[in-house]
Amino acid sequence: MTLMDIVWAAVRAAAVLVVTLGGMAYLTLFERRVVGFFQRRPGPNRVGWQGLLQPIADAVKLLFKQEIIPRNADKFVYFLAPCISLTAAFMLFAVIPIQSNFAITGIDAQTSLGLIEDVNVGLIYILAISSLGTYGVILAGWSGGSKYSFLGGLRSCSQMISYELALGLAIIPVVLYAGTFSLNGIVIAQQGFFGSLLAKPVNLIALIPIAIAGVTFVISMFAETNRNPFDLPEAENELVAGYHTEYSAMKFAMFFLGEYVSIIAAGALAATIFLGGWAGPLWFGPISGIVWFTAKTMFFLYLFVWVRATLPRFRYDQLMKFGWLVLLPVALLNVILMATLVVFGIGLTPA
Amino acid sequence: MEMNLLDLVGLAIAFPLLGTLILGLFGRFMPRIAVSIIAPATVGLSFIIGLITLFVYRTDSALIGGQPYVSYLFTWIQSGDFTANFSLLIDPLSITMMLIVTGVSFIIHVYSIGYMAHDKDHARFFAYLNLFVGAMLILVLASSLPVMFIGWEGVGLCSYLLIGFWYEKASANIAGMKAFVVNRIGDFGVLIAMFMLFASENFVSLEFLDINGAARIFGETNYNSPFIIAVCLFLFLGATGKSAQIPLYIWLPDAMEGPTPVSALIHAATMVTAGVYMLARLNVLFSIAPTAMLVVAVIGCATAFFAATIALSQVDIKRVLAYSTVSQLGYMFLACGVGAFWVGIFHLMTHAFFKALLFLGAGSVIHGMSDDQDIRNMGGLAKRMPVTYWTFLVAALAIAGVPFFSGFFSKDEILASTFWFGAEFPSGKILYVIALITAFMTAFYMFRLVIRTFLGKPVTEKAKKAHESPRVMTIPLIILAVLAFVGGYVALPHVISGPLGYSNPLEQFLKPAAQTYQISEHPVGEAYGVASAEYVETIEGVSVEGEDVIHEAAGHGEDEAHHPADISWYLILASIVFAGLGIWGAYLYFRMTDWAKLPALSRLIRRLQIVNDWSLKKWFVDELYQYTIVEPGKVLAQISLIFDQVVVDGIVNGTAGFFAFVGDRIRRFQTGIVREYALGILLGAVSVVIIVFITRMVL
Amino acid sequence: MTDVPMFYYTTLAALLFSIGAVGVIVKRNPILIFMSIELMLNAVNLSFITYSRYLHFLEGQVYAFLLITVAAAEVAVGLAIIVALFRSKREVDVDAASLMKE
Amino acid sequence: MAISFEIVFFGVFAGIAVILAIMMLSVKSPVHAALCLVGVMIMLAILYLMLHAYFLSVVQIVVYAGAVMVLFLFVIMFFYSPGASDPSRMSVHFTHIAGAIILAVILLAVITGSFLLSGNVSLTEKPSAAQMTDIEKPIAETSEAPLTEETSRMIEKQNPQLVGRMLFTKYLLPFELTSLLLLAAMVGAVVLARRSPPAEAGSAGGDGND
Repeated sequence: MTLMDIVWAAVRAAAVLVVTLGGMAYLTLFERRVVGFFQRRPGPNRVGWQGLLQPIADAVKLLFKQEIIPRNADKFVYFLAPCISLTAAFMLFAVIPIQSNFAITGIDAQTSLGLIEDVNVGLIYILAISSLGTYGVILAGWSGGSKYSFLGGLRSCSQMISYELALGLAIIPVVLYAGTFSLNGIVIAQQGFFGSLLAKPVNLIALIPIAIAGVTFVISMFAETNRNPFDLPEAENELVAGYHTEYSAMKFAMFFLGEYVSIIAAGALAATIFLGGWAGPLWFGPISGIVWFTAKTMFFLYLFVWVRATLPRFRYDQLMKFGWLVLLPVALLNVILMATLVVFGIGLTPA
Repeated sequence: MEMNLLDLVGLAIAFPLLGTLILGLFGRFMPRIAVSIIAPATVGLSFIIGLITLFVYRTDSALIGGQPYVSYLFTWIQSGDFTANFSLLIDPLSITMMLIVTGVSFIIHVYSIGYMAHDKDHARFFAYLNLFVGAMLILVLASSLPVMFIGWEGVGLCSYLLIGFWYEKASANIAGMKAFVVNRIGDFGVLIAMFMLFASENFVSLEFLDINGAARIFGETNYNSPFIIAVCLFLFLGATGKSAQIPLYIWLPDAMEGPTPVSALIHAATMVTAGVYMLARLNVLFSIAPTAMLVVAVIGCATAFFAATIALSQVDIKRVLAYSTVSQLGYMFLACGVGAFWVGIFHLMTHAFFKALLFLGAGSVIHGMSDDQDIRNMGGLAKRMPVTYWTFLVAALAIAGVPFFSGFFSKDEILASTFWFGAEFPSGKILYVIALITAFMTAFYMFRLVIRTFLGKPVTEKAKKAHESPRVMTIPLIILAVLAFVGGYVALPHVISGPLGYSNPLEQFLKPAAQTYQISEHPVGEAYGVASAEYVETIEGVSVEGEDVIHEAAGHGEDEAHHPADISWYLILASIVFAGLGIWGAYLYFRMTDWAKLPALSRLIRRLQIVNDWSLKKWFVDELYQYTIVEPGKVLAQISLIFDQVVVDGIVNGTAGFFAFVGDRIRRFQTGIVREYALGILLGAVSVVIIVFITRMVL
Repeated sequence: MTDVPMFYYTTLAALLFSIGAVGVIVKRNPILIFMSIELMLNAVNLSFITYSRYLHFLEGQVYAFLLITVAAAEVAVGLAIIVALFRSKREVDVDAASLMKE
Repeated sequence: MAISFEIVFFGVFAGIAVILAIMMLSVKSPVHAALCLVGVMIMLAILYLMLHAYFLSVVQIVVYAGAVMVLFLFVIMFFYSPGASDPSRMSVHFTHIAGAIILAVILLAVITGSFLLSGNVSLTEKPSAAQMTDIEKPIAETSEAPLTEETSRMIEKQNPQLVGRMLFTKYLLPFELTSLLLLAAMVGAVVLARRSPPAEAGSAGGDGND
């Protein structure tokens, strides 16, 4: 490891940060416009052309808003919580591959976009970081010193922990299929799927558990990111505003940021794991990977907004029952199904 | 292993023990008649097996080559290189003893049916009695010292159980304990001797045949060595305990507390003969220790004399007989001590007959007198109990040594052996003189007893109402009377049998097993400082003929054939005269009350009365023991008690107190505070690691 | 590529372990004691993994994995006990829970 | 030669870990203490990465930071509101702390000493055959040349597979026993932490326990 490595890694990280922040900002606009479209209203269209400067205006507004810190808050934790939320969301990007030959550093021909080299633990890393995201929620809920926010935090936290299990299990069939935890490896494995289908048509069966896993994964991701229809922590009619009730101004913005960053990350992950990530049927130069990846991610982001606009919120007990009694068993059986297929030689056997 | 008919002998032990088991476990639920059949039947079967054994052994000598036969039963102890087999030795000596034991015991069993007819515990009694016989058979049939010791202890246990049979009687309990304790002292001697033999390199095993065989070789180089003398004296200590010799005779007279058949069994056939038997069994061992033999002879002679003096004045019919037993046993030891082992066994046999007869007769008298045992209350019983009287008279004549009765032959043989012993060893003549005086006293006290009991006029109402015993008791008396009369004819003196052309069958039979072995370089005479030309000749003659380095030179018995016949006749005459004098003296004593009217005599009688009193008090030996041994023992026990309470208990309680104190202190560490426990764990772990370091560095 | 000496890692493990041990002894709050124990366990894990790396001994990682699992089980039960303790005593102090003393 | 970045990184992370560990014992609020511990664990996870134990590093975060410490925080947050500090903290006597620190120093000396005595292995030394892992052996046997950096990197990339293979072959029994232990602990925790006897729970309704 040389100084150059570190500098390049920092540069990469910064690039990702900038791109993601920008993307996140415009995701808010995107969401509001799409939801408005669903609800047959224009949405924000006054600031800039078609409201394109709206996110900047929001940011400025949030930055200059008065900060209100509750008197009996635990200040250190109170400040820490939004940081954790945002950091954890950003850290997800560390292992998501954007290009097959992501040549920014010029050192590793094949590398993921992130600090961690592609060492075959990418998926578990995702799980680890998303479990760290829990801290932001629970600490935010507690540190405000308010019962409402604490309850919201507890709810949100237990919801995240519950759905983390289903999330983890949903990934397993893909890992079984690809034979690696590496996200890049998974993408490559998916590239070879159609080729293996020609040689072995029976491999088509493997799509069944993979599809189930995809659905489970996406549902879990909805819950993990506290998105509709699982946005219980923010059920205004019950809990005022959930775990960030006591937050305002920039710190609230950070939660907001964190949520949207994690939505983007979730979309990117789903695109990588189930839709082939940077791989695509057409190759048009060095940027084709980024294009394909962005397109697939956008699809999932649209899905997020779409669902939010159409589905009502779950009741809390329904949410828990669904997580533990439906999603988890389905994911578990799915793992068994995939494992059986792998044992019988169906699917892509890793090299 | 090939079975031999002689292996049947194990059954002889098994039957009485089986009887014990049956009677002991189920006896109390059985009808009286069943008990009365089972108990004698088991002993009777043993006796039959004894007869078979004798027959097989005599006729089938080709099979076993006339050698002792060892019947292996099982391995008893197997520990390291030490092995103790439970096996039985069959040779003339054990067969003779077995027949005596089972025969007399059988008769006593039968007699007991009548005697114990009214006792509520008769099943228990017969169980003990059977156990007694079984133990005695183990004792006499054992092929090794450890196995013999089982029987040795067994009879000791049974004597305790039987003497204390009427456990409601305090005196019976005390007598039982006395017998047991005194016996234990003797047992200690046997054990020590056994350990010494085991520890010695020269004695490879504790089998009798091996001991005797090893003794022959050992005697070659270590004739009369201190080791052998010590072993023999320890063994003899055991013998004095079992066979009631000085100084351990005191339990036997007290053993009269038991039922009379028990007295008969202990005194006549079993238990007390164990010591004599052991000496005869280990004859070679004793033969190579002449000093020990001399001690045996002197003790035997002294006991014979001493007990006879006590018997002179006793008024309890059974006590007279008890001291007479002690006295007669003394004779037997005298015989063994002078080297005439077979004579000792011979006297043992005749004594078994007439002493059993005497005790059973006495039992019959006591039965007839309604349990009164004082001869001063009797008199004139001859008319009321004729069978008892006549049989008792036969026994009295036998023990007194009247010619043609069995006791005469055996006692005469002892006296003759002692005389010839004295002939070689001048100061040994004292033994002969004392033995002769004892013979006189024997005749005296026996006839004093007969006269006071059966003759004259009844003194009390009880004596007048006395009645003859039932047939189950009188028939054994008659059988024993016949035996007491003819028992001596199996071994007539050479002076008589020689001219008759009639060899001495018992001696011939016993000779291989019980005779004096002599070492070629050390004839008996030399050991006593007398070199007999005759001996040397004999020995040399044998050594030419024999092939062994060790020569089985002629014992005293065989020597007697070479003794001049006239001296032998004189000896016989002497014993007859002393017996006759004793009987006459008894008659005079009986008439003394008439003469007491003469003043000169009355003064003499009064002076004699002191002696009589001393004799009646048994020379205050019990008192002597009381003050010299028992009382100091009690003081010692008191000291031990204080020691135990102060020091031993102090140590124990102190230890407990110490730990209670330490525990109380340590308890304070058990605060219940988890953190402090954690600290303890941590400190422990750290010290373990440090200790490991230090050891690593040091090593 | 210069490697970090193994001694650095082991010293770090020892340091963390010692700090954890101090926590166990000094703290009276069972939760903090528990956390100190977790710290000690982590220190042990670190030494396992250090050895695994430097001795080319993959078992070290396996042990560490098992240790983490066992620690998780331990925490579940331990925290349940603490909750139960709190319910019965209304305060969280291990010294108050010295029932064994009597 | 200049200090390598690895040593710098080690120094930074280890230093943070130690500081956080000490803070864990010194901060007032239990929640802060728990957060310090989380920090220590994350630092350790990074150190695991430096030790090429990638799988363990991630497991450390998933299990310890993601599950165990969240559970701790749950419990702590039930007991302490934000402003509160550990009430039992004040009553700890100074001498106890001093004694404990002395003990800690001794312990540190002992452990470090034992580590030193048991030898220091440098990574630049090539492993002997006995030291090689099962995966390295065949590679070392087939190729004459010593393990190149690239092959060892390749092997390291297989880390989760290697650990997994070992867990499911050689250490299957301990692994299964651990799962059994987890089950037992789960049942035990549920039983211990249950609010009250079932009779009362029935009246409280089902939603109370969610």
